[in-house]
Amino acid sequence: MVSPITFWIVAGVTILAALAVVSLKNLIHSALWLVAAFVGVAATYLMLEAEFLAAVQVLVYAGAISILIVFGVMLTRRGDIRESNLFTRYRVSGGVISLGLLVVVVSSIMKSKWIISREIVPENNVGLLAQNLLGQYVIPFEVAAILLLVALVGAIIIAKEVRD
Amino acid sequence: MIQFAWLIPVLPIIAFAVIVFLTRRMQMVSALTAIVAMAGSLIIAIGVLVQVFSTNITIAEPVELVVRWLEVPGSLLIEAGVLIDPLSSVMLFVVTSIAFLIMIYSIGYMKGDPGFSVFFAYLSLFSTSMLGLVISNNYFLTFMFWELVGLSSYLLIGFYWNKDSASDASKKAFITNRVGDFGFMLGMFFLFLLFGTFNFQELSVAIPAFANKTLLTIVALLVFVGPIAKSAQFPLHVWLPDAMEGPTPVSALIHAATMVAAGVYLLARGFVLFESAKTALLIIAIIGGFSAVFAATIGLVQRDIKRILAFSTMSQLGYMVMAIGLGSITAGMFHLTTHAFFKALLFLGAGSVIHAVHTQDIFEMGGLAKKMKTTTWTFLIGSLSLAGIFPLAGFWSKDEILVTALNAGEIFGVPFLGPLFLTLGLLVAFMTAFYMFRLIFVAFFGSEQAGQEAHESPISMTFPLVILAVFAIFAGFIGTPFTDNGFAAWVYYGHPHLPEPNYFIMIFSTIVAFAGILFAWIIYGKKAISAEKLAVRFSAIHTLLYNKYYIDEAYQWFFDKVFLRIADGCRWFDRTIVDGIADGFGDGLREMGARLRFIQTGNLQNYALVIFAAVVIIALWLAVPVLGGI
Amino acid sequence: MQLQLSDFALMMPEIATAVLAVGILIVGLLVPRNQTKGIGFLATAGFIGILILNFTYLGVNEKVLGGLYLADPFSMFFRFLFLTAAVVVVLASRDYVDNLKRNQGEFYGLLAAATLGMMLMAGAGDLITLYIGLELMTISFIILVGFQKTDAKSGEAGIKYVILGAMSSAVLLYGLSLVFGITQTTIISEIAAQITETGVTPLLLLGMVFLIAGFGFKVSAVPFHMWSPDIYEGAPTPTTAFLAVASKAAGLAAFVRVFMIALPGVEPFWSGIVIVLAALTVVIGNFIAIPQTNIKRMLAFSSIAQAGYILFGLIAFSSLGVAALLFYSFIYVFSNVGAFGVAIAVRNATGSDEIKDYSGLAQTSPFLAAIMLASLLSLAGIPPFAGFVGKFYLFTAVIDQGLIWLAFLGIGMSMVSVYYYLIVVKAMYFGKPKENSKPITISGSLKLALVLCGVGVTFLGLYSTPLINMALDVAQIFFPF
Amino acid sequence: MDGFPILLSIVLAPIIGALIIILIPEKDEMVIKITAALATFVSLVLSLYAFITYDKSVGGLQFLQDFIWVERFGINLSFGVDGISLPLVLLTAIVIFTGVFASWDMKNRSKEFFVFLLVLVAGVFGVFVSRDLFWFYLFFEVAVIPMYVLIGVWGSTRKEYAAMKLTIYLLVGSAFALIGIIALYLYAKGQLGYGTFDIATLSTVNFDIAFQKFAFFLMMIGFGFLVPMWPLHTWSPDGHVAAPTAVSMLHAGVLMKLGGYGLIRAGVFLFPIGAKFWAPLIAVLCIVNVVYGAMVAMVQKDLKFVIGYSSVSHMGYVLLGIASMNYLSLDGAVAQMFAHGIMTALFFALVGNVYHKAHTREIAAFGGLAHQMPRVAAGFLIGGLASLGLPGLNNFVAEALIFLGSWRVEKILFGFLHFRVLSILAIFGVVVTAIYVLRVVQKVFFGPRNPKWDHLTDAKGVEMVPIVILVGVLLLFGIFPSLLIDTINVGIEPLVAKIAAAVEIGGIF
Amino acid sequence: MVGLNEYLIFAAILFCIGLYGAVAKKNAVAVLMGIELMLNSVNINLIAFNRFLTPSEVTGQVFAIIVVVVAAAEVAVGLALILNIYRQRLTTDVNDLDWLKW
Repeated sequence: MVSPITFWIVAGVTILAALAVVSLKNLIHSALWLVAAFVGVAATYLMLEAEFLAAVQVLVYAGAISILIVFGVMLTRRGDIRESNLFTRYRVSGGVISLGLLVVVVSSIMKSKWIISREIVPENNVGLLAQNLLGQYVIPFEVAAILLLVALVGAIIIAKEVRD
Repeated sequence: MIQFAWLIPVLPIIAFAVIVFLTRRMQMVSALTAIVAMAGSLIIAIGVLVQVFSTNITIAEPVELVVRWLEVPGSLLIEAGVLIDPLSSVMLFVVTSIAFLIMIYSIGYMKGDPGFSVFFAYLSLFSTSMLGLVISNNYFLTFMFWELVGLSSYLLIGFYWNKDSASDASKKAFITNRVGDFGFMLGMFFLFLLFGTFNFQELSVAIPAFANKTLLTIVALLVFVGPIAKSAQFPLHVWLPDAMEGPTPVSALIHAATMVAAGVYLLARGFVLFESAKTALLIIAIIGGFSAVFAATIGLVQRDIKRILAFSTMSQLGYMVMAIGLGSITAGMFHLTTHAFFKALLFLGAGSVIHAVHTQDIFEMGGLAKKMKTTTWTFLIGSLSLAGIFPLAGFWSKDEILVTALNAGEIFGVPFLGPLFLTLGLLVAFMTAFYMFRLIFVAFFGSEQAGQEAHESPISMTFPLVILAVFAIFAGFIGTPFTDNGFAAWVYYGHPHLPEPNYFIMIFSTIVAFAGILFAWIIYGKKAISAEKLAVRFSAIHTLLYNKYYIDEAYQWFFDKVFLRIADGCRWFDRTIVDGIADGFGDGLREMGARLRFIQTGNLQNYALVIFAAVVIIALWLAVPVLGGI
Repeated sequence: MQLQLSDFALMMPEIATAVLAVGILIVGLLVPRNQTKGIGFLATAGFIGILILNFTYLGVNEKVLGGLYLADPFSMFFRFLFLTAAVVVVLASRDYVDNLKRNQGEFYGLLAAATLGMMLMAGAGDLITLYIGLELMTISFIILVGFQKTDAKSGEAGIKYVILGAMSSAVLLYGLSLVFGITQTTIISEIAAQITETGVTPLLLLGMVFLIAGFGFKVSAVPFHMWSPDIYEGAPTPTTAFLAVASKAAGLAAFVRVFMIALPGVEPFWSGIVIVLAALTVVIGNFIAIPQTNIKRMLAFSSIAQAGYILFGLIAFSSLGVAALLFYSFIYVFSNVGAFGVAIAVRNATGSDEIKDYSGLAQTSPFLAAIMLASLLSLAGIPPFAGFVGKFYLFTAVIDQGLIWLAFLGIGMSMVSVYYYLIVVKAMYFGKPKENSKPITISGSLKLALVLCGVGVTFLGLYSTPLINMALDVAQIFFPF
Repeated sequence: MDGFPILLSIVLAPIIGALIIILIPEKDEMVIKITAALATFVSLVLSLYAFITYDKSVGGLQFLQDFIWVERFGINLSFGVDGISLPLVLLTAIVIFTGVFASWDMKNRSKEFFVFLLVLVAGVFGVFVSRDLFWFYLFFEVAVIPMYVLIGVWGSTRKEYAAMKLTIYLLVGSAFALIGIIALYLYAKGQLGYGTFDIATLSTVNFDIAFQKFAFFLMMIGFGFLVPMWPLHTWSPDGHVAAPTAVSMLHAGVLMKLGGYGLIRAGVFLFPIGAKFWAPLIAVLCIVNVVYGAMVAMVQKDLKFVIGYSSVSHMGYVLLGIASMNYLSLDGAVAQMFAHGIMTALFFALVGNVYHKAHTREIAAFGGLAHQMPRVAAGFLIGGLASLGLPGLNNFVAEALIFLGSWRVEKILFGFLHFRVLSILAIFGVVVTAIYVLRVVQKVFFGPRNPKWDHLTDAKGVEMVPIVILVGVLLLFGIFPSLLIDTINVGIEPLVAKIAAAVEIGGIF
Repeated sequence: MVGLNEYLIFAAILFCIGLYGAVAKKNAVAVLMGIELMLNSVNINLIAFNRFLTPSEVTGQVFAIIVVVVAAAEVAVGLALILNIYRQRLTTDVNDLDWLKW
């Protein structure tokens, strides 16, 4: 099990990174901090002994998604990049509602009691995952493939420039 | 013949249908159809009359012929039935005979009118209604025909409907009668409620046994509202003078001889009810007496020949009503019979005059006696009969009413009533004689008017005059105090009261009548006293009388200023309040929609906020009872 | 646990649809641009074939992979619904697709993919399958909504849908994760048993609230409905039609499945919330529809209101209620596609979606006006059209639960809805056609779709027996006693 | 004709007619009209046949037909008529048949017109012949929407407003009835163990008092909208005025009767105790209808508004008959529905004729019209006389029965208001009716010839068909009322037995 | 000792921060970033539950993988749409997207 200090450091950094994402005015900075937050999440997965997920996280999110986002930022750049990520008029009301939600969720969590399993994580975690994905959960897995295909086709259709 | 009695009202309606659907374009055929049908009814009526008097049919033991007309099991049975007794058979004879004569008269009078055929159709319709009213054996059927005579009257008064005055008058007549029918209907319903039947015979058994006299009085008075309107008694008399807008034969038949007498007939027919409620009877007598005087005073100053006769009719009807109110259907019905003949005669005479001079104002006539001999003589006979001059028909019947009036004190147990009603009667007799002879002196014997080309009417018009004059002279002999087994022995309530000759009244009433004639002669014949000066001298009274006590104006005011305003208020309320609330509700909903649409701001973050706010709110809502607060 | 050959047999409709979707995408790439007519026929034929295939599953009640996937009457009924909707929408979109310059194959392929997603939602036996089905459907729809690239409204609708859709799926997902955590299973039928064991905890209720929000978003229940008017208005009309009927029905299928099977234990908690949501939905939807001038936007608000009515069936929490819900969802396909189909035709002819441009339609194109009339009356719940019978069953179900006030509210709001539907009728029948306006010509397949819808709403209105019997049978699986 | 589905054919004939008309090209107007006339003629003949061959000695529901429909809900498509519905079926058939002829001059979009008209009438027929409450309700609503289109397209005078108002009012009313029907169904299901909408079966269920009060209230409001009961009535004058001739005829002549019929069938018959509880309220409101309706009619300026408000007034009598709840009054109520239907159809046919030619209905604009249109005048006069309850015409019998029935009620409302006072006011309504009817007749038809209207031609040829038939019916049943009343008696008898058996409870007041 | 609740709270905080970003930022790309944070927090939830409650199974992880796939797809489509709208209106400000309203 992970020591509390590690957890708090990882969690603290991740939260700070996330806060930076939403508070900075420069979209590029936000995007970079987002990568940091994703890495923090990957670290959390590691603490939870989900190594494969951590790898996926880094690869897909920190890699692919971040690149996509930067890509998007580049494409949509207009005006001053330093003023590219401003707040809307929901700055306060959005905050209140987010905080309210947080209070509700956290207070519910605090009232929960869990029967923590004493079992340990099996050695062949990744193998088990593979078996599950291609066995019991083959339907979602296959559908996910179709979903990606659809998303791909869709992204192409929509993003492709119309030349008439 | 009695088994064919039902044909009496049916024949005219067949004539009506034939004229309306087939012969409308053939005027003479239409007239003949109507007259032949009427003649058939007359013959049957005579046959019935003869049979009734030759066999032992009395009012207490009549003959009834019925068929089922409308039935609601266990609740209601209304029969279409005929009731033949001396009362109805006499009335049938009177109606059929006068209707027959008036139809003949109308051939001449209506000649050339575009509505000739329709006129005869209407007359036939009227005859059916009137005869049905007379012959029916229950209140319900009577009521139906009662309304139908109202309809015929409406149609005939409004015969010249392109004249506004005529259509106004017809409407007024119908509506006034409707008010009366309203009361009649209530009374009739009460009878049904109390006794479960409309049948005259069954009621005549049941009513005397009924204990609650107060209730009976109310019922009787309600029923009496019908006759008040139909027989033009105060205060529902306003329609009758206006009804003179109709063609003169109509005035003669409907508004003098028969229909207006229906009220009196109903009082006689339903007498058991009134007899059982003495208070009601007294009120009837008072209204009758009052109307008699009231109408007579108005008649004194009118200028229109038909209006004078109309007020005279009203006055005489008051006489009859008073007689019945004083407990004598014999007197009432007797006067009804004689009055029918001589008043029809007078109206037809008036019609003959109008036909000749084309005016109705008696002061525009004059010297007609020389040009229209038959008319003058018959008119004179009628007037004398009406004035009650011995030995004409009117004398005997009026005499019987006065005798009844004298005995009024005994009936009600109030001694002074006798002299009171007698005085009323004599006063009316005086005024009657006065205004009739005022008419005669002015119209027939006055100075000739320049440029008037009056000449005698055709034979079809004078023939009925002569026949009616004969009746006006001799009809009274069936009921003189010296006649055995006469009218009083046939038409009576309870036991026959054969009248004793009362010479005091005979003489006194004759004196009063002659006084009236003399007075009229002094003013209008000899012109010893100037009528104009009198009118100026008593201008207030004269104006009041000439304007019929302003009762029409009062009603008109009530209708225009109260009734229509209420109606207008209702309309306003309906459109503004009732509809306004409904429309306002609809508008409110629409308005709400128009405002609510702005929650859809188009901003997606706003939408997202709403979603999450809702989540928080729902969670808090659940948290309150479940978590005991967060 | 492995997939058996027999499991394939049980999932043939889904597999066929997946094949159809991918196949159309491929064919679309291969076929030259000017010979794309065949793709429409292929899609139609494919959907009809699968529809027929689906009928062979009548009465089948089997589990696949130990309950991860269910081939039961409920999923069969919804497949029937989705495929019917797909067939009529494909037919109705003919005129729209013909006007597209490119990507015609992709349109049909995405339609098929969305259908596949819906089928998975209806048939899902576990939360993961349910979620992936939902996302497949959502993403397909996002693309379909933003399909009209040259139309700024379509693009805007696409962005709104993708962002709000992702947020709602995040909410749903959070709820699913909580439910999974509390019960340690994703299999829907096992969740209920777990809940009876552990009892109701605050976190479970919170999860339930998140699920309500997530599903409420899909069925567009107030206040999670905000997206739908904008998206309905902006999206190409055939997409809107499919979105309104099928996506809503799929959300409903998942909603019913999860709440009836997994969460009956917390029914006392969610029923109150759903009652309030349903009431709000009916009221708000109908009210805001009144002032609308754009027919698609009006129909969007009307379809929000319809969702409220459908939720009545869930509230009733009885086999009658579920049957009524199923019945209403089904006839709603015909009512709505009929209305949207006419909107497609009018849009193609006049380029406008404004109600005032329907003026005189009854004189220029009496057929279109008649179909519109029947569809709108069915939506309003006026006999002899099917909407009436549907509402009748729904109200019966809620009154049976003693919720008479809710029935009153529902009927009262139906009257409000009559008002705004009649505004369209007024334009079509009372209005004068514009000068020299010609009868609108429509393709044979759109005509066929409209005839199907017209016949559907009329026939099911007069003779609802087969469908309601089927729905009652399906409802048995929730209330077997 | 044993086994021939008479009632089904009565309902289907107009629908088939409508379907045929859809197939006829719009330009063949004459063919369309003849088809419509034939379709309604079939219904008329069958209705007459049913009316004549109905076995009064057996009574009850006859010409039964049953088709199982939604078995699991207990919905059956079942037809049958008894003494209450049979006259109303006949009424509908007469009014629509004459209505088709009254719209013979329809030129504008006549194809659609007749399609909607026939659908409308099929709905009305369906209501009267249904024995199943579900179909009863369904048919009723079928009748509403065609009305909207018919008024909105072919109407006049604020037609769009009136059409919308009418539709919404009728639907709101029916909403109450629908809730009532569903509640009734569920209650009965609880008692019987199975669901059914069959009225006869439902009438055997013992509804407890609280439920009866509740359910009858719903029915009262629901059908009260249709009748229309004050203050739910404002749709009807507006609707009458705006509607084209045939629709006015059908609307005032038949559609309003659905309310009275429903109140009797689904109200009094099923919930006698509830009816007793609410009857005083109905009684008070119906008097408002009668007197207030007549008063408002008095000051109207538009001919059709007069008739519209007169309908409000006259339907008050129907309500009075129902509120009085005895044999005579209920008999009268049904008879009045029939009589008023015929009478008001006649009125609207005539007004339509005048309006079509003169293009105005303003009373003040007319005068002396009988010169130019004597037949119309005669017809109008007869209608007016029927309206004011003249003996010899059908309405008199009906009104008399209602009055006689209500007169018998010995109830005291509010602790001081005797029921008979209401009867007296109702009877007084007849006087007011006479006033406004005769005023209108006089103002429009009597008086000197007005050369302005010399171009108007009298009714002739096809136009005479409605006038002759309707006047004939008024006279026939007016002179021989037992032809009608005997049939109604048979229908009312079980109803009265039911009322008599119901527990006596205090009324609302 | 770090328990399950700590992980859950951590995830909840992350979720709310993501939410705040999604509702309070003008730039559509930033909004997408916020959504990604929300989805990530769900994954933490799933994996934490998996780890603490049923360590011998991998259901939670399977779920998380699916979520990752979906997130990727959503971002791809979302960015394509943003690109499209940028071409038309030259803006990525979500507040400007209000042609469809009322």
